[in-house]
Amino acid sequence: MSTTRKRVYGYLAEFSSASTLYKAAEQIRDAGFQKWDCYSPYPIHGLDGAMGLKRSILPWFVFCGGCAGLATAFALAYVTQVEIYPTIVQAKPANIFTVPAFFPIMFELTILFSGFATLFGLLGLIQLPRLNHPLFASKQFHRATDDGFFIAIEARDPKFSPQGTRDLLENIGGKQIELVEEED
Amino acid sequence: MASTTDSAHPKLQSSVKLPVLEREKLILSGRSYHWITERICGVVENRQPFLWWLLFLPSALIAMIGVGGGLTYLVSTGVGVWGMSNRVFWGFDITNFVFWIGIGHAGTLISAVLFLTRQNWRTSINRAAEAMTIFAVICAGIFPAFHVGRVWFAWFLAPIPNANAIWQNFKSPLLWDVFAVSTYFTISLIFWYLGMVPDLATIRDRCKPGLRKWAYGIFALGWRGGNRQWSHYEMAYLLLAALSTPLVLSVHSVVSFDFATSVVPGWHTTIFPPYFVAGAIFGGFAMVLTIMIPARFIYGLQDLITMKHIDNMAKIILLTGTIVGYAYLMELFVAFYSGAIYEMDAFKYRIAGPYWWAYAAMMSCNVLSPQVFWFKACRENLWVIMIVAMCVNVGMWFERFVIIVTTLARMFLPGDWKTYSPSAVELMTFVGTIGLFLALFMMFLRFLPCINIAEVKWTKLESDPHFDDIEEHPDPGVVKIPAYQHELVETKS
Amino acid sequence: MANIFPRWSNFLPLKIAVCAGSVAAGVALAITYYATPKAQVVGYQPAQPIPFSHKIHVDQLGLDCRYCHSFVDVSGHSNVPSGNTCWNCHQHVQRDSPKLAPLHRSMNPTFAGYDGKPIEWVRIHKSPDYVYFNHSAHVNRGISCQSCHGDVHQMEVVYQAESHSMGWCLECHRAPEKHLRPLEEVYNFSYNAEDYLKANPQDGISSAKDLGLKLKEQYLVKPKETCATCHH
Amino acid sequence: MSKRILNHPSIPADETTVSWRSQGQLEDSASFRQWLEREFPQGAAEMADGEDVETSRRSFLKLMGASTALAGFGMASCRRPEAYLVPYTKAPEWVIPGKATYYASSMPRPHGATPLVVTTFEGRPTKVAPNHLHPDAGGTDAFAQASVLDLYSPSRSRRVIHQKKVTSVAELEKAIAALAADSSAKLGIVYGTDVSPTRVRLTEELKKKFSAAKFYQYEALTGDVASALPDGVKLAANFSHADRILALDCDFVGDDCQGPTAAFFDRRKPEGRDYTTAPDAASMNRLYVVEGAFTVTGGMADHRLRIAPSQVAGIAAAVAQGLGIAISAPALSDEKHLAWVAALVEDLKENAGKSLVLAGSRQPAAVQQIAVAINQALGNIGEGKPLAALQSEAIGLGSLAQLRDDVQSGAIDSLLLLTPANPIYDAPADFQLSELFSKLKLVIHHGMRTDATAHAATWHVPAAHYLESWSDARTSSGVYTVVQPMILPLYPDCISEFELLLALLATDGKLLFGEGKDGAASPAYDAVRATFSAIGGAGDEVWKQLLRDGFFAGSTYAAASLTPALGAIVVPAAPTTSALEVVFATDSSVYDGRWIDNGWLQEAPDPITKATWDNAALIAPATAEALGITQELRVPEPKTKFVGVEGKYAKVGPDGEGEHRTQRMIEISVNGKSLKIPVLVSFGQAENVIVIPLGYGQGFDADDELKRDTSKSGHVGLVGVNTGFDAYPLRTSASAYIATGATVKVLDQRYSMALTQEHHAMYGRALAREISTMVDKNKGSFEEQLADVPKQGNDSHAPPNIYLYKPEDTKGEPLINDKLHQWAMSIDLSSCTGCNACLVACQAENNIPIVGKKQVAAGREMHWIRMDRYYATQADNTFDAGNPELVPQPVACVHCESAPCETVCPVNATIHSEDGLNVMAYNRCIGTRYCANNCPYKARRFNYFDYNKRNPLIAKNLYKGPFGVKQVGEAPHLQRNPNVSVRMRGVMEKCTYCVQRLKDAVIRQKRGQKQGVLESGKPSPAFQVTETTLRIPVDSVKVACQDACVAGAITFGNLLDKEKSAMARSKEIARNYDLLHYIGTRPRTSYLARVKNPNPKMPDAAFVGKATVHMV
Repeated sequence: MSTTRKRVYGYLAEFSSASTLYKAAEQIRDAGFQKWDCYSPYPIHGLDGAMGLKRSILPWFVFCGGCAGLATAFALAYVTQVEIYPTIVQAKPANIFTVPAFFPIMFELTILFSGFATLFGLLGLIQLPRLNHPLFASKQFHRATDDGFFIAIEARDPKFSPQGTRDLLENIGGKQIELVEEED
Repeated sequence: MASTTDSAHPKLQSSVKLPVLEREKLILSGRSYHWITERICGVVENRQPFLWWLLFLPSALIAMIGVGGGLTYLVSTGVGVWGMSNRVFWGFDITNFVFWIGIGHAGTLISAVLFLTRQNWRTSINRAAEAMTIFAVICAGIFPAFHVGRVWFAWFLAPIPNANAIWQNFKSPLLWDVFAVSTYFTISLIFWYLGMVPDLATIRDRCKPGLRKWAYGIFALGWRGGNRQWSHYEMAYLLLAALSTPLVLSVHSVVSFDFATSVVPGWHTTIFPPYFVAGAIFGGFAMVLTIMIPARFIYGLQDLITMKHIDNMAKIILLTGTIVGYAYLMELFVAFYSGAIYEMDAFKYRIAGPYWWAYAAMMSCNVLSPQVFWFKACRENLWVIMIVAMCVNVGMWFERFVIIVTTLARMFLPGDWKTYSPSAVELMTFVGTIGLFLALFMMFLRFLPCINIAEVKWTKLESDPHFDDIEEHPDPGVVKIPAYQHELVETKS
Repeated sequence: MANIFPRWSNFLPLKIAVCAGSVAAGVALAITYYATPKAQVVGYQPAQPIPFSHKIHVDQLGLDCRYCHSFVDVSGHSNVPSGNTCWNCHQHVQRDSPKLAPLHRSMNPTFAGYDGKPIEWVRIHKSPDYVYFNHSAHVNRGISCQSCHGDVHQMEVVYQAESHSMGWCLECHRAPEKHLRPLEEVYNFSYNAEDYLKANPQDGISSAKDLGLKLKEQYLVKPKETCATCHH
Repeated sequence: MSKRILNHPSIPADETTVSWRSQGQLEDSASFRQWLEREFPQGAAEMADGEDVETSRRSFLKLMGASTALAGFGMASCRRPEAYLVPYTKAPEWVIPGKATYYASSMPRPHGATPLVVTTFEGRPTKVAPNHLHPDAGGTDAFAQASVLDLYSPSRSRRVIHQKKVTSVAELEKAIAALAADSSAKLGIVYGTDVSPTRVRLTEELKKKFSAAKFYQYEALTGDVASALPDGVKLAANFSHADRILALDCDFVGDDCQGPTAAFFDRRKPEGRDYTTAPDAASMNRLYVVEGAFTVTGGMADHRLRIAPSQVAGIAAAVAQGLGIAISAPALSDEKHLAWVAALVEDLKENAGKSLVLAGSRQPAAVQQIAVAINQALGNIGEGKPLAALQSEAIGLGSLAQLRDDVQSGAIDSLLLLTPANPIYDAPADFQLSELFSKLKLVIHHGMRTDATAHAATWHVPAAHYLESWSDARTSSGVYTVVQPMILPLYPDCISEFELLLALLATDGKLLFGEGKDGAASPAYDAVRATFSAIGGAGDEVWKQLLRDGFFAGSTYAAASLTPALGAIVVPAAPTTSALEVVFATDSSVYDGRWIDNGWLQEAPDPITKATWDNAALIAPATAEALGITQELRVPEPKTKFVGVEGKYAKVGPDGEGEHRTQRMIEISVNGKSLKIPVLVSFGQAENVIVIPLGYGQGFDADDELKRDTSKSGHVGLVGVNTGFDAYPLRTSASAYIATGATVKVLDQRYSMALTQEHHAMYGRALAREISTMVDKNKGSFEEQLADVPKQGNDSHAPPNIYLYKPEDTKGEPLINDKLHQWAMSIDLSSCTGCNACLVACQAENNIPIVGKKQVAAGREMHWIRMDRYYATQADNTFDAGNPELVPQPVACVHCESAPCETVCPVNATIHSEDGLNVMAYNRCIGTRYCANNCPYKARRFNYFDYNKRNPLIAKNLYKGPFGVKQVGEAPHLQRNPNVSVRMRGVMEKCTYCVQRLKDAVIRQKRGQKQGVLESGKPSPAFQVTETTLRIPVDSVKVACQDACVAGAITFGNLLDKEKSAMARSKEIARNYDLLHYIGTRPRTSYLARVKNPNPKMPDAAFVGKATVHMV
């Protein structure tokens, strides 16, 4: 494929169903590929294992976000209400004993910051938004969000070879194997 | 996510044959993935039925007049254009706020709580329910935001460092409310939007190039449906569900604190948080039914939103309605048990005082009407369900009216007693928010996938990667169980 | 299907985020700058009908503040001098200075343009009308004019020296010792705590800070921070 | 606005219009511009310097600087426009910019002047307060408090009118000069019934100059007293000597003043005026009241007999007979009345010389005579006795009947009306005064309003307000008091009474008024000074003393002797449903109609009915039912231990509630006339009696709810138009106060009314607590009842109030920590009558807006004090079940230490101060109204509209938002207290304990430090300031409501003064209790239970003082 001027993204192969995709994924995993992915219109259970993916680290992001929220809320409430400008409100204390009154806000900000951590953590992990992608140039790839099941192996993968990879995909049941090129 | 990694430890496992229940079909008629895509995207892509216009245009008009006009008049002239007085300082405003925020709760409940409890039947209704949450919170937010006397100073509520070196009162339930409702709105929006990204990608991929494709493309963020994305995405969705669940409980609890932390007889009661949450779920499900039943017909989604869904929701309404009824009675009991004359009178006047009709409406709509759902025939009759749902909507509105208005109109000192009645502007604004809600919902149906396409596909039996894998599962009754359970299982068998 | 978005659009979100961040910061700065109440704008220095120099009158001639602002220690309001206060001296001193034409118009019946109307001085320090500030409560308790109005004795043309925001007020109400002076020194614009201590040694007091704390103690100064102190 | 003027039937708009209803018109008028120009830039220059300080200092002074802003509430963040500081050119003496100046003056009243201290800011009078130096000092009632608003009233007359056309003063001067030149003029002059020594002196001079002149006095509702007593003789009660008081239809603490009442109230407190002694029932006086409808006096009564006013004569005669006075009268037939009178007579006999019998001024002369006879028989009259008969100098004045005769006989052909009354409107119908006027060649009306009489007169002369004029007056006991102007007349054409009289006396008839040339004083000044030099002696010293103190010490009327002529008493037949009795009463808001254009008074709720902006026919519940007016008989009576009353479930009554309230209209026919008027059911009123307060219905315009005749719309201003119903046409001179034989037709029509209180019972809650000095069969002796006060009602089982969290800061110090001042208040229900004086005083002090009838009906009135009034009857009241007890209870913010409002405010706009105030920062408030919802006392008020910027009196104006008509002109803003923020819409407000006064006092006290340093002779750092230096003197600051209260019912002070302060002492006595103590708010304002002092021998004694004692 070195004859084309365009850079190669990789191979895209279609599979007939979730179960064929699943089995194909196991084989590609076992073949030791790293830069590849399965595409399906819905999340397929167990495919993570079949692809050899680790558990998402997102919960740690969220945990940190939550802690930040809790700390922010506590600091915001305590510092302003007790340290900076204590006001006398219904004979309530202006010291550490007043903290129970801040619990609702501490809770809410914990959730809010966790939510943002989830959103932005996710976008970071899945590297979205990315509006342009070589796969979108594929004529069949649009079915990945409808009823198509695909596997794409990237040319960046050290194990990638133009012919060997194509054969592998054919062997494990891939149909309509397509070479996807990157756009300029 | 199934336990495929368990195969690493074969010694710890053995097989045992258990009777299995057949997995229930949530999608009828064996519809294909493509059919699902076609059907749901069709709602967005096809010309809208006449009925859509018939609903949308009047709703939008009402929203413009009621909310747009009503609020412009309110802000330019003063809160006095509403019916409140120096006795009853809250009326329709906070009644409507609590009503709408309650409606929102069912959406979160369906999407988050049912997700966590693996109630797969939620998939075909959760998107619409979440949209309902968003729109209900928008409608709700209008009231507390604009009921204040000087809305242009509402930013005083935000903890912004300022030259006056003055801060908010973090002990105020109202400030808690500000935080709770804004958090609720934000989290619900994130949840809703994240859930929609794969479906937006579906629509994007079906669109002809052009503005629409471009717009959906932007909002789909370049979603490709790769499993490396799905993997994180599923985790994010789970986390958001886990965050939303306590959040939804907290929001209505905090709303109830507005009342429960006061000294006002009839408000000052510890039962309020659970009572409000149950009421919110109750009212919310009624609203979901009110909207989904007609939508199901209009767009022919009977195979996706099945009688099973409706039956489940009817049962939830029965359950929560009964909880609410229990709360009403407990409230009365506590008041009369207290021996405090102000408490006793507050409830006496609720039942038989100037607003007895509101109390009667609340009781009959909320406690009595759902009792028909004990009967399967009623749960199967869409007309009955629709009527009960409407009753509950009305009843839950009256519940808030009863709590707020009847209490304030007859407080501690008889010298200040005066009844409240809403002004035309107030009524108009309330009707306007109903219009706004419907218009937004219509817009949602028009432009966004009203059912979670990806999740619905996922509930099909053949979506399981092992569905047609006889080798893997020679016998569907055989499951692998961990070794530490062997003993127990063996002794049993 | 082809890519609908060009390749460069992949970096767009990041760029937008950076831009939005900068714009937001800019807006915040702009709001802070432009929406700050003008009562708090330091440096406001309008031209006055008569170019009255505090520097000449206070610093060179040694007039006491209360010669002109005569009610500052008895009233909440510190008055600007009435026309006859100026006229007392200026009917004799610098009588023919063209700068004093507005005073003649107001006070001198023999002046050609006499109309008897008061001089309209341009107001510099203005607290909002919901703020109640009482001068006498401060100057009689050891807070100098200088603390709020700055070095007026050095000003050829008066300008606003301090922000007069609520936060600024609170700073002093929370720590009045930084500004407290012996009562005798309230109107003394060249007051310096160290010099004062040299001239009037106090037991166990060596620094300006200690003097402030001692005065706070002696004068029982406990400034309030609640709303009704200034808003009623 | 112009709409109203176009509706005027006969007179074209603009310059020829006779009244100024609109400020728009006013602002454009040349005279107003002239006034502005004169008063603002030049006023200061016109100041006289030196000699005549008294006159010059009161010239209207330019406001200096804008810190004492007239303008409303602004937004902080607006860009600053260039502002100017405008100093005086020549500083006026005594005026310190930013500080209030106080002058002693007085307000002339028909029953004797009210001594006042007037607060002025840079020359603007803003507030009146009682002159406590004065021997007749008491408080100031609502009328006196509201009088300052009349000065700035937008509907005030300000131009001379001739033949219904506005004309110049020069024209008037010509007319006066012509009159003055003719010494044989057949001139009649009608005065008011107040006594002014200068007026008497000028009258003598007029008599000399005008040989044919005749003099009269007339006010509409001053009663028949004058005809019963010798010419110029007045009765003045001295309540400090009165142990037993019998009021025969006499509202002596209300509108029917019989002498200074402060001493009466002192003796309603068992612990003495300032709570200095142990509670002693014997020190209390005892009040018996015989009356038809509840008055504030009746509410105070220990024993109240409800009876038709026409029947009072019978009771009076029976009392007289019981005391051995020979009098022929029909015997009482009612057993209960007999028993009541018998026990009363015994009590009076036992207290001979220490008792007092007062006859209401509306009672016929015969009853007045009986009262005098009884007082004489008991030895109550004389020096050191409860009653004094005094000879005033105002003698030889004719009555209205004589005026009629003189006009008809041609004895006079010109009339000068100087009376504050409005005779065309308020004279009895049979005088046919407008016809009489047409017989005169000249009628000059002098008044502050272009009322009906102004329209009927040839000339209308705009009168100067009493705060703008020099005069003098006598108080009820005859103390000479001065009336001095605070300000030149706001409008240059306004002329005072004496200036007119002096013009007539002047040889050239020259009318001199206002500020003369070169700041010369008004001729009235010289006239008053001349009068005074005859009374107090010549010389500047006494004169200055008079001006400073406001009165001349030691000057009283001479004693007079009385010989009552007792004829046979004829008691009319008792009224029945077919021949009802109509009683024409003064009104608590408009008196006889003269205050109809005063917004504060119009909006102040009637102390009894709680109606605002309107009058109504008051009818007892049973009578109303018998007449078929209401189907539902509502009784304010606890039916069970727990639940009240009116309706067990506190339902909306048959007339509706709030903005939906409408009253049934009836048509009353009496004296051949009829009147359509709405009905208010009035508890405790005698059966078959209709009471109609007078003074309303003076003019209507197109916005009138009942679409009444608009021809008189010019007779009233924007405040008074469309208010109430005019019952004056029903009166004849023979039945001026009580008419019998009336019939009622119930109409199928309803009229909306605005009541501030619509539920009248306590519903089983011990709110306004009451005990009795008599032994109660359940609660025991007086002492036991006292001890039981804090445990009445729900408080009998209130749990102890324990902090869960202590109000402490991080160092464990208490948060409410001011060691100098801790403010608190107590309100003594034992002397509170519910008269509204505090309410209006508060309105004047704190810039509280009026909101108009519609808003009041909707429950949006802004008064910081809500005057609650509760009725309570005993289920077992066998004497008279229809005669409930009445207990008033003023409720304002009680400044809870544990205030529920504070915690709920999200923006910290309401918090607690270190000195114990619940403070409200208006400029921080965003208006969530949560605080007000959480206030158990409902003491907070929300600005639903921009009441200060949009005129609430124009129909629907508030609802027009930015398109609405702006608030009335400049003038009303001049009344504002510069130390109190004017609130904008959307913010909450409430009682502040007059924090501006507290701050002023505290800051003033701080100046003592400098004094201390100077005295010590040490350098200031060596001077130790102590708490005594900085703490204000005990009880030296008075809040506005406290200051106004004649009854001394409100005490305010510093808790840290401990027993030195009357307030702190009052908190220690047994009958002190916290309102709603049960909910643990720990209020700083506490209440003292009302003590009733019944006579155990009276048949109704067991039912007195029982309003709350049986509540558990």
